[in-house]
Amino acid sequence: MTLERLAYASPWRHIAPSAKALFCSCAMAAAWIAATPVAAIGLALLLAVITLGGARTPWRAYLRVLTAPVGFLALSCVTMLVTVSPGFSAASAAASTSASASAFPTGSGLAWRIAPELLPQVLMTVSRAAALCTALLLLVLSTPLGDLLGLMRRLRVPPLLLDLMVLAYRMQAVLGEAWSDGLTAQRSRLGYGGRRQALRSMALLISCLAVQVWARASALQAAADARNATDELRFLTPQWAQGSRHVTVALGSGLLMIALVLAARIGGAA
Amino acid sequence: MTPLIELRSASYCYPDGSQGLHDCSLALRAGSRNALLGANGAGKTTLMQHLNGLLQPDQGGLHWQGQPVRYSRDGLRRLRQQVGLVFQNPDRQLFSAHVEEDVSFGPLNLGLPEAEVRQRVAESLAAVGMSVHARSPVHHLSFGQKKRVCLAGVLAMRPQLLVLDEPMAGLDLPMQKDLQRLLDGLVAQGVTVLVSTHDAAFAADWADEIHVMAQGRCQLSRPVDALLTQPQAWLDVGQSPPEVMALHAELVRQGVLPAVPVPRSIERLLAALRAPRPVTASESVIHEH
Amino acid sequence: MTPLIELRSASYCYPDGSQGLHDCSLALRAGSRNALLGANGAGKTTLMQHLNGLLQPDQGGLHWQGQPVRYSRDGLRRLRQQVGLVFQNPDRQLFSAHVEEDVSFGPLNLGLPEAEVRQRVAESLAAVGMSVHARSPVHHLSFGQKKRVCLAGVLAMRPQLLVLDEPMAGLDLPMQKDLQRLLDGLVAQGVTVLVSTHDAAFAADWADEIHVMAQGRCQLSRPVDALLTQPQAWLDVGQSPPEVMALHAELVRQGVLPAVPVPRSIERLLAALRAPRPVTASESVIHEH
Amino acid sequence: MHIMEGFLPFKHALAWTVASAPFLAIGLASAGRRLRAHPEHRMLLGVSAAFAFLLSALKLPSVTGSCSHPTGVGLGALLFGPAAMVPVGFVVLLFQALLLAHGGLTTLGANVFSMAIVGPFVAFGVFRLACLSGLSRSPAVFLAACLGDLATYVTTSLQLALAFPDPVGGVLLSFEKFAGIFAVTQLPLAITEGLLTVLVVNAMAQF
Repeated sequence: MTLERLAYASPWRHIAPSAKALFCSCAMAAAWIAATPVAAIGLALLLAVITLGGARTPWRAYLRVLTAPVGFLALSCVTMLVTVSPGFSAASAAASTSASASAFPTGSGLAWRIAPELLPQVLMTVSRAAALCTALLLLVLSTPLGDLLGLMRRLRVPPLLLDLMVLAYRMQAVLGEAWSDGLTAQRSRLGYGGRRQALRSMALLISCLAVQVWARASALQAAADARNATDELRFLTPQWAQGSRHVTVALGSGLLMIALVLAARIGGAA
Repeated sequence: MTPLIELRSASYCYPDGSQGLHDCSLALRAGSRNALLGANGAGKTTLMQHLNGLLQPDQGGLHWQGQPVRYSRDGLRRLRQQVGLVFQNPDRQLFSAHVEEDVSFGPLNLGLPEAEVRQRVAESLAAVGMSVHARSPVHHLSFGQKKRVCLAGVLAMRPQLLVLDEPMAGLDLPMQKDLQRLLDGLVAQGVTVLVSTHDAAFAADWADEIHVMAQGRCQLSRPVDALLTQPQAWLDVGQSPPEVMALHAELVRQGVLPAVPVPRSIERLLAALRAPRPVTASESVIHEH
Repeated sequence: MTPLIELRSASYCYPDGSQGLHDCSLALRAGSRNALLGANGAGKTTLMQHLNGLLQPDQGGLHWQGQPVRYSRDGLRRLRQQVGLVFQNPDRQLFSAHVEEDVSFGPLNLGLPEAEVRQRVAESLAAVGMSVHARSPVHHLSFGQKKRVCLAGVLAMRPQLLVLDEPMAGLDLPMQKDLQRLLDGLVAQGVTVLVSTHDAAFAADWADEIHVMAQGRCQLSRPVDALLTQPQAWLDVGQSPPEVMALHAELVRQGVLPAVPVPRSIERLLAALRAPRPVTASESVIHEH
Repeated sequence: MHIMEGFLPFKHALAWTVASAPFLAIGLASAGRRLRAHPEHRMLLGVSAAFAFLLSALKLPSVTGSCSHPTGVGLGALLFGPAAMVPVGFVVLLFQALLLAHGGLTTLGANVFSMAIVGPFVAFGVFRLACLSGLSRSPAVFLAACLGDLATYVTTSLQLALAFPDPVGGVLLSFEKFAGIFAVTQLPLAITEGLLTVLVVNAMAQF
């Protein structure tokens, strides 16, 4: 749960979640508007700098968080860049349009090849994904999920869904602790010596926790009843100091960011 | 005087068939400190859940200030507003993301206006010394801190009777002392407190009245002062009496300490030993009475 | 004499950055009874997990009978076979449906033949007095019974060093006495035992050697006999000394009890008080020495 | 396997969100009806979601490196039913995005469709079919978990193929490429998850 820890440690944790969510929404809109890889990459870099400089995420941790998305991007890009050569000469590659695609099934000399003509599309996809991804990371690295739940309550997310999320948020921590304690106990009794043992130990632990789900749910119900629970779980929505000022600043800078990207797009088209 | 709450010959059988309570009676005086002793499985938790209306006795009944409790929605609502119940394991009763939110759960269920709820949350967090953690996520807290949050969540409902299941379990000595001071403060404000415990020494030291459970039944309910000189009463209900009793009796026999006052803890016995005593004079005076 | 196990200037930092151990050293004599005292968060559990190889020190090292422990698969396997670790919360370490199955987990992982496993399971269940519950479902057991099953699961691996984290927590007095007897039986068979506890009185009464942790470091390791007359040594490491010490000192000062032997518990002090004493004669002899 | 934040084109992200929404609404409505009859199921659903999240974030021992994780859809569908799995799966995927940076918000709709709708329904359907055809519990559970997992990854590959058709071979070839490259990790993972789910269900039957 690295993200959580970083978010709680961030000095921006004390900024109203609505402000941060608004700014990141603007950043996401800007990412969709960006028309060129350069604009999108520029946006991604800007968001990364804001995350590192403003939200004070340590850069090593930031890189570590980025490894999974980067891995996905690399794998998918390779997949997209590889295509078949339909057995024609290099001339067909230049005219690789939907017209030549329809000709594919008849080709007999099938061979895999790298398609440099796809590079622009792949670059755009990668840079836009980078921009959207850094926008999301800015939000989650400065705003713990618990605060986002408070925001969702204000945004009138369906109460049942909200209850589900509140309970899941708290209980994933409790179950996670039970899980790691159980894992430690099994390791101390040599439960993970080999692959077969590991699978067996893990299955035992999962089933043990699955059985606990019901007991934990009824204990929580009793605890809620003891505090006069009604049909819906009710909690106070936290108040944030200077909330409206933060929202104004976030909205202003978010709109500015959109305007810049929009200007670049119009300028590029002209 | 009418007791604040009274369970009268209650019997309760769990759905799986095991007997929870068997003809169990218990009465608590308003404003008193009560300790509930008993071995594991004696029915302490079952009894406590009856006091809050979480369990309804199959036979017998519960009376609040002399009036029978109704197990209707309204009746339960009123009972649970008066009787706060703190469970043993905090991970089984805290379900909200942040401390503040969890504490607000009870007062909001009482239908209080938001401003009032905010004030109560702040007050009860201050009372348990957790104000600085108001915005912390529950899962970042230590065990002892979680226990305090549980307590705050109940205090925010301003109950007249506070029932705590094994509140000292898992706390180290300084934390236990803190909690004890906190409970004493509540009693000073007129709250009645019932605490279940394994620890006879703590019970003798802290409580005004001791109740001993065995086999689903409250076998003994007596003021501590009366119990401090009767080791047999403890043994009769399967409890070993606190060590201070035998020690004091022996020191009285050897003429080292006077027979009264009976010290309630080793600490107080030691204080009595250290106090400068006008030895035989005062003793003889007492004996003459 | 080479200690059975020795942790040498070990430091350990948790992945979240909090310091677990800080230049911590600890040595245990083969066949001894050891108590590990310390407040919550002092690093007791972290230390115990190092002894079993669950955590590997960032600096410093662990030595078994003088040989450095290797953290390879084989090295860990050998270490964990020798060092049995019983955790505090039984619900977090029992994961099979039935008692017998859970106890067989360790021996099966050792790769023992089935007949041997069966025999060991039967033996260790008998040792903890749970033979009649061999086929019982784990979740029907009481807290105390679950704790015993945990212990049986570790005993079935026949460790030479048994490490127990807060084994007395949550047990009532008779169960604590049972467990204490059981541990004494193991020590009599040559097993070395280390028990972490909050309870200084229990440590003084039971252990041969007391180790006190504070701030991730073992601040004090000394035989109980040496500590019983030095309240300052306890206070220096932030522990309140067991009450029996002050009580005994006071009774010695008043001439009620001789200075030696120093009783290790209130119970023994009481026995000393009750014993017929040839008072001044023996005392003067001792003082002359 | 989730599609990362921002990888899908806008129209596709929107379309998959629109496609998933009614399932979520129906799932919530059916859960709501159940809660009116059994209010105590609210806690059960919440704890189940937490458990499903835990399963989805697990690292399987020594499969293809530690980054691979099982979906848990098979076990979830068998334990709680496929309808309940839609809101539960939604919460799990949202938490994965916000707590672990797996998946994302713009791709949430697409990921919900593959992991919280297709996967559980296939797993549940396969289990029913296998039971009807007289298979005993263990093989039925294995097939359900394994095929539920595979269905999820096939759906994801299809989603990627629709978004990025191959210039020569179109959607079909693109699907083959994506499915082929992910099969390297997903096939052993699906088999492992199938085995694990069988062990778990058998262990649970003992309780």
